[in-house]
Amino acid sequence: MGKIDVLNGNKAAAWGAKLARVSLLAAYPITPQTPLVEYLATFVAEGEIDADLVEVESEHTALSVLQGGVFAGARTFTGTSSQGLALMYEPYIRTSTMRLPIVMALVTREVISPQTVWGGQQDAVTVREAGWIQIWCESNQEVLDTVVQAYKIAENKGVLLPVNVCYDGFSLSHMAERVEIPEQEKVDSFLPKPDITHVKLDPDKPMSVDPLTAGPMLTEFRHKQVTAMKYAKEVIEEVRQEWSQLFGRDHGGMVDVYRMEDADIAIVCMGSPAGTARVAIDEMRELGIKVGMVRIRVLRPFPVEEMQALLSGVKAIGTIDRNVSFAAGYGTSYLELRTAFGGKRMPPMIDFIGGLGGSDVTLEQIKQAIVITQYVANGGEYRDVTWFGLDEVDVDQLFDLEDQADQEVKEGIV
Amino acid sequence: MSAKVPDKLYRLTGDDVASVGKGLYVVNTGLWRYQRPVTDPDLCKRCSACYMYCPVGCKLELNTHYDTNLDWCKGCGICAEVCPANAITMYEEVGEE
Amino acid sequence: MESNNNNYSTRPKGAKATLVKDDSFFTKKRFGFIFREEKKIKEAYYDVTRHEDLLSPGNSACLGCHAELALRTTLRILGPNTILAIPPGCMGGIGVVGFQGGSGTKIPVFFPLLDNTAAMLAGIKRQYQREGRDVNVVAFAGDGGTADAGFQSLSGAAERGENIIYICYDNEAYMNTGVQRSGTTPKWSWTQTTPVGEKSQGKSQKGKDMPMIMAAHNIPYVATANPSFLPDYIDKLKKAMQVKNGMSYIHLYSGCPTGWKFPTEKTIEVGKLAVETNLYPLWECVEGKFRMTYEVKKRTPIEEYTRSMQKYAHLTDEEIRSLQYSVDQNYKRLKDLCRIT
Amino acid sequence: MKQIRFHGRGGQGAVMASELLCHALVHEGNYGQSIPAYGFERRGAPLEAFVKLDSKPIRERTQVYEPDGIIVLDSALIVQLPIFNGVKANGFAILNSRKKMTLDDVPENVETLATIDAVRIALEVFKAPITNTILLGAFAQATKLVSLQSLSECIEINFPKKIVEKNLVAVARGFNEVQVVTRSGQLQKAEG
Repeated sequence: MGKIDVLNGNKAAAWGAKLARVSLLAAYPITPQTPLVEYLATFVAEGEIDADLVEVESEHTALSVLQGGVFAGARTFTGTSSQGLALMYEPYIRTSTMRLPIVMALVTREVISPQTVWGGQQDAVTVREAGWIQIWCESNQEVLDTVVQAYKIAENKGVLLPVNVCYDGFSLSHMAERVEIPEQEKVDSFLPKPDITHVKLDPDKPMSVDPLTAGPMLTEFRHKQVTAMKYAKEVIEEVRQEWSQLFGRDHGGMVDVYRMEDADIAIVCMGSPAGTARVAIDEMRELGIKVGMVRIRVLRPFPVEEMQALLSGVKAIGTIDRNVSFAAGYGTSYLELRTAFGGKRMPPMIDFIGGLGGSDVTLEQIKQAIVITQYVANGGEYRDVTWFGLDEVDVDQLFDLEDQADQEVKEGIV
Repeated sequence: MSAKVPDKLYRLTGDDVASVGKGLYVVNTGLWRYQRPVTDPDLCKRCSACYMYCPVGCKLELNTHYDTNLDWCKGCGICAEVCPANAITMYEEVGEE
Repeated sequence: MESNNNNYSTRPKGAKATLVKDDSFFTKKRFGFIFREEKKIKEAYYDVTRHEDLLSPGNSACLGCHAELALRTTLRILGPNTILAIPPGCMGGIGVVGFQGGSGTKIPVFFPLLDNTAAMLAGIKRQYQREGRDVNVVAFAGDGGTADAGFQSLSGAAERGENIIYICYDNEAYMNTGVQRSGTTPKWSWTQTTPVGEKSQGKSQKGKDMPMIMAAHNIPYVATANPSFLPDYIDKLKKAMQVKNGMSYIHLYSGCPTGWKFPTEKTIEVGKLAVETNLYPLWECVEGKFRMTYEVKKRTPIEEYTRSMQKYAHLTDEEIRSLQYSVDQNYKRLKDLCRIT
Repeated sequence: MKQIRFHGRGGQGAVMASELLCHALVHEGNYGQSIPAYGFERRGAPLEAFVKLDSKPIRERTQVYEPDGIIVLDSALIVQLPIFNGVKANGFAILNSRKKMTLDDVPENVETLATIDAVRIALEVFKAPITNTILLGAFAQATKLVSLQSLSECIEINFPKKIVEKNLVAVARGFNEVQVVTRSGQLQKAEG
């Protein structure tokens, strides 16, 4: 049994890095990631992490310093948000093409404009084609555990890809809750020392890194990258098993499933709203709606097979997104799910967009989403995408209210 | 956990997972030359100026004088210019040996 | 020392001499300074030949490239215990990092991004320091990767005291992409993006004084150098290698026959003129103390320099006078700095 | 689940108090969530923080809209802000006030009213108006949702060494000196 403490998301991430025994840190403060930098600096100052902390002048440099460190064999950690991620974009892409197993906390936030510092998931979903593995957390315990797991996934010789541990800005980053901190010795037995040799700048064994590489070779490297991404799914599942055996905690693998065994309808979401969705599901089940949840834990690689297996049989799907995709005006999980089914027969699906710019995805909103999804499952027509706070959501019209059960469900929403 | 066996044959990149260079990449720059330096061993004072200032690094120190490795010499003419003894003359390449 | 090679250079049958000396500027031979420096050059020769040439013998640098000369010399002084960063620019473009699975050098070398060279080197150096290994961690970057896009990361690394050697070869424009203006392009230079025309006399702003800016970062060692003055440069490189308490920065003049438009065999001479006209004085700043490392006895008029290349061919007498004034002012300021520090 | 809203000013330690309360709850084997309101709070600006507490894990990831009670660190805020907004029926209010307040001064949904002159105590203990731990002591006395012992132990674990002792005094004085009244008519004396 580890130590029980109360940690906010940022501190949980810092603890994860400490337990992973990182040797090189570089980060630039940005809301809502800032406390993470302070916690790391404090850990280093007090000798609790034996690492170099490079106080960089930008996020671009933060990630670049880490890349250099990996070239010399270091295990590295950083974190950022929003505009910081945008500034980091140039080295960010390269981290995955150079196959550098860097782990980075991505404290998700809106991107400007409009000028904002508040939560949202737009920053992370925007970079989902940059070749990083993206793991999304629901609780601070999951943040801590996932940072450690991420190194095991990233440094696997068949993967060698960078990992973003995404957790919602403020909703998790600034919210403190009970977290169990695993013992260092146990983590050490789980996570061996890094052994990164595929790109190594060492005068004893010279090689050049990233020489000019034209079409035919580049095609092979790109294919290897995609293969590694696919293989990561297996590794994520293995790491999940190993973690749960060692530490007795299971946050899910590619997806995290809640009450889906007998579900008629499914809510699909990502990040912190999933926690609220659990409460909503419990309450709506009390009222007779058989609803379950599939939480997208890993957005990249996308859990295509898992989604098909879990969702083909339900009568309707409601996705809840704290982000938008400009492809067709839906949220990202809606769009990704459509792609996952790839034109195969799939249940009717509707999307709900909310929680932008730091607003909550409230319990009421999720309950509304469940009722509307149930309505669609029953053959009802409803708009494809509902923007909470923008679209009028009138659940009254969904009920004819002759039925006692209907009456109860309606009252259950508000 | 071991590395995944690739499902394609990677003819050009083999086992490398990222673009790296092993072994020397050499451009056949001897072909670039339209003029070549010729050193007069009698005039050469072995001061090494041509050796030092040759951008291509293709000068050779011999017992008698500094000569040029024509495999790489691009024929810029710097050696002829810097030679304080006027021992190097540039001649046009006329395409015969 | 290289072994004997059978492919000695002999005069092809019937070939005529190509560089015939006469009195016109472009062909006149004026290398008296090599006589004066003969002894120093021989000493430098022994320094240089201590290590083999670590750069691939064949790369795609233009004929008469000052920077290729500088890089070859640099690596032979630094030796094999070196990690080299070559950001995008001429040296990257010619294949120093390599091409299609081959390396352009015999030491570890890599492409950083144009704008993160100093940052990546900092990461490498920090990790090796942790492991207790002393490795030369060196950037050889162009003016774009140094003074423009790369400046933020360079400035940050200098301020943090990263123990790296940063060498900027300044050919005064983006040469790899075909001669576009950069932050160090001097006033009145022709480039593709500062063309000369009815309403333009080339670049209308002065270039930024990169070595002075780096000296203002209070790093332990800053120097200007010029591959035409190799003994001086080699000296400075050795000093830079000794620095263990922060960054060393060397700003290298780098003549470009292609972009500045002068004959390829004149590279060394153009570089020499830059120093002899006081346009590009050779100095160093050690822990804040400025010192001239090459005293010009009698400065050559700037006109000789501007006339030596096409990029200044359009200058009027008035503009040359104004240029002369600013050269003299800069030189005076530098001398004053040497005196007061 | 119980939900609590803190009202304070930037620099008064409302966020610290909410985290300490959370620590104490977890210390007792319960679950807690501490949520600072997210904005640009600078020193002196009014701000809110929230605590949720339960005997089972708290999965909800939202702010608090209808608290079971409020804790107000700064007496001026009582008149400056609509601090009772959203407070549930049978709620509680733990107020820092020099003025003796009665149930007539607060809305009807406040069942339990606790007042304490925390500034006077703070000036005696800290020589500065730091009221957060005093109010937590008062909260423990008035609601019994957390024990004084847990609060004290968590102060020892989590606070920097040099301020532990004074805060232990402060939390105990809050616990002992608070005046608690309830709608059911009883005046509860501090138990001492």
